[in-house]
Amino acid sequence: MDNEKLIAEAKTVLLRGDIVGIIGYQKDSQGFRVSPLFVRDERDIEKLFFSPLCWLSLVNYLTLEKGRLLQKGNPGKKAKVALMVRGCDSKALNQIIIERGLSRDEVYVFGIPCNGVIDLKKIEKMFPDVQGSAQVSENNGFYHVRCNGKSHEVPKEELIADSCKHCVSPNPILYDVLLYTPIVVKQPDYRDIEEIDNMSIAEKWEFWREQFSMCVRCYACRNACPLCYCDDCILERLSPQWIYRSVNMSENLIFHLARSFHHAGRCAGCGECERVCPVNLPLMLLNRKLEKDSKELFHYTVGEKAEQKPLLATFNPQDPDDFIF
Amino acid sequence: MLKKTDPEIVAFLCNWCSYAGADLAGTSHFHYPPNVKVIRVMCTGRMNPLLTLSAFRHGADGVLISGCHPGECHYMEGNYLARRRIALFRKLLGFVGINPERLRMSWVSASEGNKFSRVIKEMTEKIKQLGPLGLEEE
Amino acid sequence: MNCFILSKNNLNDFLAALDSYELFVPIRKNGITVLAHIDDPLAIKLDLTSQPYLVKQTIFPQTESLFTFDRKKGIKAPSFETNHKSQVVFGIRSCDARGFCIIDPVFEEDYPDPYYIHKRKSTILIGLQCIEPFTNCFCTSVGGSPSSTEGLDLQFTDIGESYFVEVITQKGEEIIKVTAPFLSCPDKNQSVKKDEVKKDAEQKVKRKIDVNQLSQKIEQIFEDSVWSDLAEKCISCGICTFFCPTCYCFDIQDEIIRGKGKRLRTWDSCMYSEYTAHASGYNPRPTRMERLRNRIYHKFKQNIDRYGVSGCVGCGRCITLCPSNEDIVENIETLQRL
Amino acid sequence: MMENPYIPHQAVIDRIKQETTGDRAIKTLDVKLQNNASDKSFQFHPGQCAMLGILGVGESMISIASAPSQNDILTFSIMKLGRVTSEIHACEEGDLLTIRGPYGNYFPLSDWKNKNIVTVGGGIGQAPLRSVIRYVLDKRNDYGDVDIIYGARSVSDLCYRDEFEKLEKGNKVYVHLSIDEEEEGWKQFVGFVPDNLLRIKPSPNNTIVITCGPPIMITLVIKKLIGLGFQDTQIYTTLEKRMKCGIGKCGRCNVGSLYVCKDGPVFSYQQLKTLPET
Repeated sequence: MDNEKLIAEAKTVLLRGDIVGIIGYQKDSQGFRVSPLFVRDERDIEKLFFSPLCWLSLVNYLTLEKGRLLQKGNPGKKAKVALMVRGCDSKALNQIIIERGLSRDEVYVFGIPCNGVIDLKKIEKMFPDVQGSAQVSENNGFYHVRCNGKSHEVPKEELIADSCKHCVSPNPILYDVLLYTPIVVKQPDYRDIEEIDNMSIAEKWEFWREQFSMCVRCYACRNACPLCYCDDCILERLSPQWIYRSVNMSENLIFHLARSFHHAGRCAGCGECERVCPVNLPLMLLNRKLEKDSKELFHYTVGEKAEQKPLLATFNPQDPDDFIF
Repeated sequence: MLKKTDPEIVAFLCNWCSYAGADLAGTSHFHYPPNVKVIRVMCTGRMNPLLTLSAFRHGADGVLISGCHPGECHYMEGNYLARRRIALFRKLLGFVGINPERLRMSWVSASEGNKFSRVIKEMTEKIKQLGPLGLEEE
Repeated sequence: MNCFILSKNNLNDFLAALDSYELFVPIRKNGITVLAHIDDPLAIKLDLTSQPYLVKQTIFPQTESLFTFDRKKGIKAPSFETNHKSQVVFGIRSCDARGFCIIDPVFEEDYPDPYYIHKRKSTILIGLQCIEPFTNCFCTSVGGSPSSTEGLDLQFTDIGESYFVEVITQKGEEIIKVTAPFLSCPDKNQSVKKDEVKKDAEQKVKRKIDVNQLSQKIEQIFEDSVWSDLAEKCISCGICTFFCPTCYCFDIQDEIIRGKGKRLRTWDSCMYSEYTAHASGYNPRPTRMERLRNRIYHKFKQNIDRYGVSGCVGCGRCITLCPSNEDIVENIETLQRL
Repeated sequence: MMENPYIPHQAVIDRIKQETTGDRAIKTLDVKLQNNASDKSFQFHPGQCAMLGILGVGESMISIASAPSQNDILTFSIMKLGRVTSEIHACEEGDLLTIRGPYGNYFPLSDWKNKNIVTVGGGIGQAPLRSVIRYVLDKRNDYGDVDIIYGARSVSDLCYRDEFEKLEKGNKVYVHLSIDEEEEGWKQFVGFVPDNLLRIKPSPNNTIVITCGPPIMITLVIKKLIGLGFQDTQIYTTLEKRMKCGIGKCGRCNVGSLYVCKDGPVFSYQQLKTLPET
């Protein structure tokens, strides 16, 4: 993907006058790392870029600190922020708009069809000692990696982030300008979920026990999630206190069940929770389980339509009732 | 007195139907096992999954959520919303290895004292089979 | 200093001989290296290639009961006098051992903290010389080194077929006594080899920060707008603090499950807004800017003012694990440029 | 064996007085240490604080509002705000609290002998000042005039009203109360505390001013005092932060490199000026 169109569009947008800044990606000076970039004037525009290394969602930054970014530098005026949005991000953004967390006219969206991004942990393991900045591009199922003055061709499935393997929405569902060409959509694949569904109750318990016993409750999964934008998280409240602060299997289990259930019918599938987890918990399994069952039980798919009532704020008189006495 | 091995069930009953149904069960002397602790809520529609999880964490082996029959909710549709939420939440519980049978729902009207006692009996039997959940341990 | 040689083939036997101690060793789990409390060293696959995470857990547990209580019967304080087994923590890196030395004075001064001090005293730390420092390591800039033995009781260095074992403290001697059958005396070559490995490792630490006059700098630019820029990426999670060997901040909360009450302390993070929020709703550090600034201030100014030493050991974990790429090395560079 | 600083004493609530009502009601509690805590273990000075708590709920750092001479009774004025203070408000006389302390530094009252003392308080901030005033009255001959400047939002938000009336009788104690907005029957000053201070214009001559209240009030009071000719060393305040351990370990109450729980809460303006984030 070339960045020329992105930079040209960014320049146009910045000239409009109603946009306080652009949130985009920039390549770090070290290795494969990519950081969010906050462009406020022309000086930084050339740093904007997109590549398969852009493995973080920027939607989060719209709602951090009650959307400070939106107010910044433009007090009192109705401000707009422009941001780069991949397919999954657009679903998250759409959901926030549906929930009235943001208004559509507060954002200007650079839509980016995305073929999946690279898992930083995987690529850093494959190329551990990179000096300076490394580049990656994608071509025909291979990643073309340039680092330490050498080029490497790596099959895509070796490096792609796990959450992207299941992606069914590579193309943005809302945007103001679409950069790059749309991508052919895959069929959903829930084999990973079915594998766990097929375990016995005891096996599932053992599997998750192992996982949750590792959690240190750093709350990165929550903070990185674009849809966790409450000012005051119910899981941290002291009165009433739903979850104790102590870190043990039971509290961790409850934390993760409550967290994932709050995203039932909302989760955009971006995989941020899993990406940021320092102890590598497979958190997307929980989210995808809910996604799969929402489809099966209620024929509900997040982001299917732009205006859609939230899953758990609606019902159908024919909803399943096999668990009711 | 409950023995330590007896299952404990927390029943969240809606104010308008099931709580009255439970009351009727009591005044009509319909017997049901003493394993249930009743918590009255205004409507099953207010049942946040955190209430269920809290009950489990504090030692419940099973949770029953009981409200008005479909179409009879005092708030029109609270029980429908609860049903959808609980249906999905049970799937999540099962997925992490908590038997979904530990979370059940029932429709019990104010006149169904008999049904309430039957529900508690059945639920207690089932939970007895499943054994303790053990989430009050660390 | 006493030195020994332990053949790699004998490592598991060496560990098995420590059965009178609670033993913690590095294992691989979920793609990361963590310390596991094990009973049978012969049945465990050690992971000695990577720096273990969360080493501070062994002495400063994430969740620790201060006392138990019963609302009717009152408080039951723990006893530190009982014959608890001492613990051995094997395979940690210099940065983590040094981390304990940096937080020691916090728990020792004024009101000595019996929980920490007791565990610290009864823990023997066996280090494993860092051979391949990680991309984000910068220990040599903050007074440390991959070969530092500060805080360690024994230091192991991989010299090929065997480990070169240096005895650092009296506590280390204790271990030597029970493991003597597996140890032999080093020859000249082995000693030379060990020195080479150490020197080599020190040179492999690539990243550097300039701490010269840093604490004065931080004070001077405390009100500068640069902090807002630095904090812009931060998502306010607790990773940098939880995985930091010298972050010790904690919360105290009461928990009651089925009538059994505990007053617990748990790790807390200055990156959470709730950390400083008053009950009145007022918060002296309401945004990420104040919180990030406080974290850097604590490490590079407050710790020096209070204890005369930088509060950062340069392990680089906060950089490696940060979800949004906050990079303390880059941040310090930016500050120093002002 | 080293002492365990986290183990609290138990104390019984001896008397409860409702000072103010409403959302942020204030109650003044007299608590009596239980027998196992001897008087010796709780020697304190005005300005110090204690960790009050309820088992199963938690702890909260509260200023001691009584004078050290008051033997085995400690007084605390507590505003109902968070989880712990709400639970304390729900307590009745005879209920048990946990208590740790005393913590922090204190007003250097022995250095202030023969000086005039002015206290400037707002709302619940009067609590530590009450301790100072009582201490000074206990040693009445050691100190000069005492001016008490105190204000709250409304008449019903004023603490210790009955006490002020008694204090004023002779003794060279002068009380200047204020409320923020006009109310029927209120004959004293209407306006904010810093404005009342300007009206009274205490003389900087041989005088120490102690101020405590909301952060914004403290800032303005100090500004006005400087305007009146007070030196930085004549102005003292006490700071408030969220606290958990009270003993300088849990990390959260730092201002600059100092901990408010241990190195504070009392700071002279001279010190305060050098600290960031204040």
